[in-house]
Amino acid sequence: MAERVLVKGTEAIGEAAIRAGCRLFFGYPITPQNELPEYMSKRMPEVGGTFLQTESEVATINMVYGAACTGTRVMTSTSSPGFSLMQEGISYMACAQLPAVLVNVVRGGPGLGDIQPSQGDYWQATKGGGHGDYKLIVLAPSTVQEAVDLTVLAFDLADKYRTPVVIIADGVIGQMMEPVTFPEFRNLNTLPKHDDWALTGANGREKHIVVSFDIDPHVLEKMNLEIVEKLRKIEANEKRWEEYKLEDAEIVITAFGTVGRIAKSVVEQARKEGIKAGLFRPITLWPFPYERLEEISKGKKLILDVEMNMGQMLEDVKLAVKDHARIEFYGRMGGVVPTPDEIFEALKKFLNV
Amino acid sequence: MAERVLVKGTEAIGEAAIRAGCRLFFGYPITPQNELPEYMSKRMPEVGGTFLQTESEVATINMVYGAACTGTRVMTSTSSPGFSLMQEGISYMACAQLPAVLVNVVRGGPGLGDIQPSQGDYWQATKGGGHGDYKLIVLAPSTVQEAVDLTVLAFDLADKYRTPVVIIADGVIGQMMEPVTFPEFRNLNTLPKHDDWALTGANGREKHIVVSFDIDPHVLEKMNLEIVEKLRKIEANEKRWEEYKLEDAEIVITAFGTVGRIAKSVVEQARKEGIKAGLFRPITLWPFPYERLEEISKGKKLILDVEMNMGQMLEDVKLAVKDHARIEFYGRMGGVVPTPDEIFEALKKFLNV
Amino acid sequence: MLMGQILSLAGMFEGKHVTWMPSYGPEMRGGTANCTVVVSDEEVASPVTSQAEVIVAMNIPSLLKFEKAVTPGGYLFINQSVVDREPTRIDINIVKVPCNDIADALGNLKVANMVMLGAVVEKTKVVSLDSIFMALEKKLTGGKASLIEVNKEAIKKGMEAAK
Amino acid sequence: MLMGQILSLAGMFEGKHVTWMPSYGPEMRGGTANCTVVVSDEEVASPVTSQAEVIVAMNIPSLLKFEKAVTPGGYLFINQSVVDREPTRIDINIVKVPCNDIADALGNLKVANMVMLGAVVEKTKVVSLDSIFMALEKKLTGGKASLIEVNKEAIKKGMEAAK
Amino acid sequence: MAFQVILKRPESLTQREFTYCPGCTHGIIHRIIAEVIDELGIREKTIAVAPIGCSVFAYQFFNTDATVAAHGRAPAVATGMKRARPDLYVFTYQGDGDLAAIGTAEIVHAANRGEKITTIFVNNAIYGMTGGQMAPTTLLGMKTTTTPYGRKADNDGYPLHVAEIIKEARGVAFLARTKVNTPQDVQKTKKAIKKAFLAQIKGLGFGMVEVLSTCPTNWGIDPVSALKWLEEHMVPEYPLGVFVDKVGDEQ
Amino acid sequence: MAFQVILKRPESLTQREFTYCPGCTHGIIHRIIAEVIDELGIREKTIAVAPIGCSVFAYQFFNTDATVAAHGRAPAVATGMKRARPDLYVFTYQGDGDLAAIGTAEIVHAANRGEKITTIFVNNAIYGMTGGQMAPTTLLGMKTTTTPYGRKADNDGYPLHVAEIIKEARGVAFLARTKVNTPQDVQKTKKAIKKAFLAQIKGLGFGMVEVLSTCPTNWGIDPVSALKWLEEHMVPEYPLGVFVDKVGDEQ
Amino acid sequence: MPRVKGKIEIDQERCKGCGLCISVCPMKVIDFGEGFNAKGYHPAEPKYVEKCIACGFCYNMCPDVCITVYREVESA
Amino acid sequence: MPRVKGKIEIDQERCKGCGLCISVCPMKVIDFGEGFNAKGYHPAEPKYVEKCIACGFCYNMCPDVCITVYREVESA
Ligand SMILES: Cc1ncc(C[n+]2csc(CCOP(=O)(O)OP(=O)(O)O)c2C)c(N)n1
Ligand SMILES: Cc1ncc(C[n+]2csc(CCOP(=O)(O)OP(=O)(O)O)c2C)c(N)n1
Ligand code: SF4
Ligand code: SF4
Ligand code: SF4
Ligand code: SF4
Ligand code: SF4
Ligand code: SF4
Ligand SMILES: [Mg+2]
Ligand SMILES: [Mg+2]
Repeated sequence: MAERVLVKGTEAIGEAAIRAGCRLFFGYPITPQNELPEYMSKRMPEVGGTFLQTESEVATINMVYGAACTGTRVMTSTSSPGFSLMQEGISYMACAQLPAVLVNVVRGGPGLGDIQPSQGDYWQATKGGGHGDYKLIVLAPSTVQEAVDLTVLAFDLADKYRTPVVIIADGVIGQMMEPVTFPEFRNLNTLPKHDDWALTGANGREKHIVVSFDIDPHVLEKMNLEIVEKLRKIEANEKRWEEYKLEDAEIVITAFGTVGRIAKSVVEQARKEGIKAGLFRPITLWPFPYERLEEISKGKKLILDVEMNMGQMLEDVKLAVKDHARIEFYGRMGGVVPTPDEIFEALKKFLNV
Repeated sequence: MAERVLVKGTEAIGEAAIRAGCRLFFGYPITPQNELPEYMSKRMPEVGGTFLQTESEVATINMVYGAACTGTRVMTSTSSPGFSLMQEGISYMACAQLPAVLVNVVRGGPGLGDIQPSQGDYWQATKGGGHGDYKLIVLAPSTVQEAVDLTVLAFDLADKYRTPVVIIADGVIGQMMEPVTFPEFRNLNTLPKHDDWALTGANGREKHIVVSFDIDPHVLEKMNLEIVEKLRKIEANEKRWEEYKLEDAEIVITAFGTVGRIAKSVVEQARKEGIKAGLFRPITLWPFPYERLEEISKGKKLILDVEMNMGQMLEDVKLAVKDHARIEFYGRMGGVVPTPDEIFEALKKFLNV
Repeated sequence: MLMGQILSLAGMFEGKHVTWMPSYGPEMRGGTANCTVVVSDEEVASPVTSQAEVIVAMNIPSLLKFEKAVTPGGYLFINQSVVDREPTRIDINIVKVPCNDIADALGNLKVANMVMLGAVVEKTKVVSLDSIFMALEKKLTGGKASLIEVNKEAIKKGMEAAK
Repeated sequence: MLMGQILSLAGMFEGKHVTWMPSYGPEMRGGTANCTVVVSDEEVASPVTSQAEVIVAMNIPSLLKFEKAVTPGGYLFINQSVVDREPTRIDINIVKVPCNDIADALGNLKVANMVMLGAVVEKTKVVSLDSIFMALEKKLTGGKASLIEVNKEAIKKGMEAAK
Repeated sequence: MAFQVILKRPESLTQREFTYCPGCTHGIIHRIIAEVIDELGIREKTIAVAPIGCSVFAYQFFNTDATVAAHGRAPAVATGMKRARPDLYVFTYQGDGDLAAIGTAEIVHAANRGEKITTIFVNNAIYGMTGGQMAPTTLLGMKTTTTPYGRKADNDGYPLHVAEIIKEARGVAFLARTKVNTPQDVQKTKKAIKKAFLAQIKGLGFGMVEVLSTCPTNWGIDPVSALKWLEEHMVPEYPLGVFVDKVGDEQ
Repeated sequence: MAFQVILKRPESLTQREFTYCPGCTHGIIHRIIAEVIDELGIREKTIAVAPIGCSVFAYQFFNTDATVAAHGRAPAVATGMKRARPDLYVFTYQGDGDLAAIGTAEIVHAANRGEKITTIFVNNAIYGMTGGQMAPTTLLGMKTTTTPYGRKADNDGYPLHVAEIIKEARGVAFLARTKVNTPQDVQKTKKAIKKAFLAQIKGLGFGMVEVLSTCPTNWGIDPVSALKWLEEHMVPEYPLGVFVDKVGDEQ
Repeated sequence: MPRVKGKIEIDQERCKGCGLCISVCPMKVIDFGEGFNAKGYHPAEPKYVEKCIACGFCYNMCPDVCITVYREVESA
Repeated sequence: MPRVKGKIEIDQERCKGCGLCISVCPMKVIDFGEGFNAKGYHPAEPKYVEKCIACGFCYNMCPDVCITVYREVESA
């Protein structure tokens, strides 16, 4: 078995990307994810890859677009304001169906906000921050090991579905050190080549084009329908979530990422005090596991959604749960990380105990 | 009574803005809204205002930010890709609580897409295209007259709540000519001065600051809570919608903007054939009139949501309707405008008639 | 396009509900620039229609593109000077007007569209001639005011041609 | 911060669940840079805690900031060389270690934190000395390998001081 | 005696008809780029990056792999490609709205990095595609749809001298400004474009040619007059010349 | 005989302590800006636009109305303010990541429009705030957290010469590059800043001063050595000088 | 020096009748045709092709790449 | 020419002990103090203030605006 090592979340994502065969990283500094580009600036030359610090996030995403056009695995990382600047380019990539991995280590917002952990970009990531009809696969790790695993998965999903995949983390996941096991290095020759569409020189074949554009709305609609069909396929196959002590639970906490792991402590605490709590933690924020959550919610006393925002995933929870159970929300904003204690207090308040 | 004149939607919005006391327009060309900056470039010098063509949409939104800092009425206009580029700046404005009016004449997307009418930016406008916790007031006119009225309203709401207000239109509303009546010119001296916070020179008073930032998450959370409180107030007071022949309706079409008006023809057509249809048209896309739609939906045979996208407002319709009625969706994408006939056909298909 | 605006304006003066909706974008270079005018006594709902009661084809591409869109029993106006093809529909009223020739005779090729407008007004009576003239005066101002007369003349000739 | 990482590593070698979570950002300039280490036999859930069983205060600001966060019955370790104030809590175990003085005596002020680490290990037995030494060797490689001995020495002295 | 073809449509153009207005010199510039690609024998290793502007359709015209970059971002897209595949040749084709307004940062930094790409910058002093609005390169006094009273320095700023700015970036290996309003100038432009490609092929750095071009439609004059207008109005504001040449004259 | 104050904290600074690292010359530049504002008597009509960078807190330090612009967009924000309120004086304070990387387009176009604003551009060859990453102005060979092996032209590009680029913009009324590593240079910088403000006050156009500044923390040396390092390494790459001066010498 | 003898062909369906070729031909070889092409333009025609000196000016200035230029050579 | 007589004051609580003032003072008036201030720095002190010539160098180089410079004048 591979060695366990103690690493920071951001660096773990970087190393995982390299193991997944990524040899290209474009990025612009922004706290709290600087350790990732810094790691890449050191590591890429060691593995024959390229790290390029760009002039801005707008340039970054368009470099990622360009690299992805050639069918090469490529990634970037940023934090909230930078992710906003990427929205035009992301929309272009979604339409042109380009694979890439985009990391957003979310910080307190909106605006300049602060640099503390937050989940305020859930809407932006899942409901389309850019213009037009599209969805990105959005993965939310809650441990450093999961960050590693989801990074590898992100590259594979990106290639499989020809789509940008977002890894959404926050300062906790990004800054925290935990022991992890890295996967083996992927043999670069085994990576998908995308020979059927990638721009690699029209050498002995018809020219390829990669565009997010057609002047004729009927043709554009067809492109759109193709994308929608792909999205339906992803919805059918790629929903991921964790269920924790739900078997006998009367109360379900819904939470993702960092809060998902904090909520586990709350579940323990609650059970110690005789409250049968469990956790439903979506791992794919899009596609959101609506059906499973609906099923689970039936007959429950309370669904307590906890997030580090004003209640963003809450809308998806509501869409899933409908009228099947009472839904309450507890949130902290602006970069404040809730402690298990305060969540438990909130839970008790909602239960009147 | 004021004279009725025949004008294009984009120009009508421009003239309405001027009548509402706006004397500053920043914009970057993009089809299909060019007539609005072009109108402003001609009209602003006539009324002693300023029109500035900017170097990009990123610059635009930051100029709007700067102008708004001084408490001056200011507006911009763009179309989908340009709106994506504004997301960082919009998030800053939302956090700094700056009033301004932003017009998005949506075109087919995602990506470069095309320049035909679309409603593909509903999510972006209502769920936060930018990072962090915020909401903008989003107004969706369905006639040129309504575009005029909502433009004036937009400025007033922006000032009242210190928030950017979005007017979301499309190529149909923007390019169409209809007779309208313009309101009187607002006396500039009666406009809100924002003496309590605007940056106008610390002349004989304490300095003012306008920021979207605090390094301390607890302070930032307080800023966030202030905004959330404001948003709740807006939700309580500013929901607007149109109900059309709903009194005896068994079928409710939900649609906004251009599709909202097309749907009226469908309602007529349906009624001619004995189908009791009605229309629920949200005018404020945010705050969305959930409660009223929920009320209306109870006991209905069918809610048919029609949009020029893959089903974006549909999520809000579902959040409102829950399990009260069957919901179906009919959409066109990529810039295709559905005709009344095809919508009616879709309706009949869903009803099995 | 101007034809459509004048018609809309005229409709407006008569207190009707009108919308004028152009096609835009690169089609403008393609030669089939067109607009849709709805004039109605009821509130106008859809400014876009797949069918229209009256369609005007000033050139061949437009004929090819829009002929099928005339509602049965509706009108198809054809600029005979340019369109040398026969329409294929038989369930509609076809009105051929040699607009360019008439305009040429008036010494200004640019008023061909006004000739057609005259023909449309004559046949469909959608608005009155007075309203059309009012609209024309409203639209042609400043340096263009001198053109009002020849435009009026063209409209009248068009009406005659369509009688 | 290094102290925390060594502790985490040592915990990992013992097969425990560990997390190391730093504070980051401008606080680093404020002088209260700190980190939270959780070493546990169970799966580690929350890496952020409002309370901790063991807290180390290397300077006055840290003492002021974190003293209240020690769980009742927990440990508060104080760097006596720098902190000349008395803690106010009475429901916790207070261990004072003159880290800087001891480190100074070893000829390297920088190992003050290792002195403290030794004290923590001695008192809490959270991990074994062997694991700590293994972690140290893992962490100090290359040019820094020469520092292993003095660090080990410091840890041992710290353990003694805390006995 | 027999006739032999001496000049004909280059291989590196597809058969598609250009979508440009009659007499628009975009078409000339396309053709000479295609000729250069033919002559250098790099068609099968080349990627074209079209901009957003009238030449958005360039992705259909060049018979090479191609994409369309977001407005102004072609140099970033090309950078991404070149870093991913240093063995390929990448060029961007950009208008003055695209490159000199929204894309200012991307072109300056691609040049400064010495990115091994080639940029053809078509300066027609206007936004063609969107209907004739002011560009950063619009001349003072010039009427456009957003300067209905003529461009005024005080409100609208000055014509932007792109080549002069780019020359200050240390990564530039070739940089020239040319025009295409006479057959001789077309040939000179072609030579410059070739050097801009050679700068890339030889790995010397960034190559760019700013080409003064016409927009008869939005200038509101006929195509032949447009050639003259270019000479009389644009050349005085935008002096021709070679600003940087590290390629040398061997070829 | 008695002692009279001849130099003391200017009115245009608030009482807040700077958040800068010990010996960081950001503080010196703040003080001389405040002195200039005092001397020109415009404190009550001035708006400061702070950037994102170590000087993000400048909005708290200047005793004027103030905001923080999005990273790199200070010139756009200042433009919006100035157009809204031409009677006020607006200045931006920007770092080299802010102005020379992400904000390239905004500064070039503000300069080119001759926007009547003043920009103080602090070039410390590094991203201070975010922990010492490479800036466009980082010197070749210099180690930063994102150039762990030293900046290499081939991968990372060249030090960007901002003043030289900006001088090509026709709307510039005053432009100079100075340094603040000696008391004499601090005085020269102050004079330049004053002129950059006068360019605005007199309505002549855009005024900017590029100031070579230190970052002891991220350069990894002590504050006094940093002054020397600036002299020995930065000055050769970034020659001092007045590039544009339409203000004249009357003041 | 004997005058070079040339010949040109114009793809009239591609031609947009811009007249640039006409304006630069030193020998006045080209003029607009009478008819319209499918696009509705009067295409250029090599009316006096015998005067052509194969200078290539027309080819160089044609924005729509409609022109092929030939030159007389000793037959092989 | 009689030497100008000066005096400086340093706000030691603001001082961050960077030493820039010390490095530029031509008269070696300033040196670090022994103690720490609340921020934990050894603040600069005008130890030999009698040597001060009010040249203002220290003021000019102090990044934290801690220094006030005085000059001796004829009393009014
Ligand atoms: C982000 C964004 N903003 C604006 C546009 C609209 N737009 C399309 S082309 C263009 C300008 C084209 O002008 P130029 O680059 O000069 O090219 P030309 O058409 O003159 O060749 C603009 C502003 C867009 N597509 N995307
Ligand atoms: C859009 C965006 N990208 C990145 C950042 C992160 N960021 C903050 S400051 C900074 C660089 C600051 O460097 P510089 O401008 O040189 O100022 P200095 O700190 O050196 O004075 C960056 C990249 C941000 N806040 N916003
Ligand atoms: S609009 Fe101008 S630039 Fe565009 S194709 Fe027509 S002439 Fe050429
Ligand atoms: S990091 Fe550098 S620039 Fe920032 S305050 Fe510290 S020394 Fe100054
Ligand atoms: S080749 Fe020369 S001479 Fe012959 S037609 Fe063309 S321009 Fe005229
Ligand atoms: S230059 Fe080409 S397109 Fe123009 S008229 Fe001549 S052949 Fe036709
Ligand atoms: S004023 Fe001059 S002499 Fe006096 S302490 Fe300061 S630097 Fe030294
Ligand atoms: S320059 Fe200022 S901060 Fe630095 S040591 Fe001297 S007084 Fe203190
Ligand atoms: Mg152009
Ligand atoms: Mg810097």
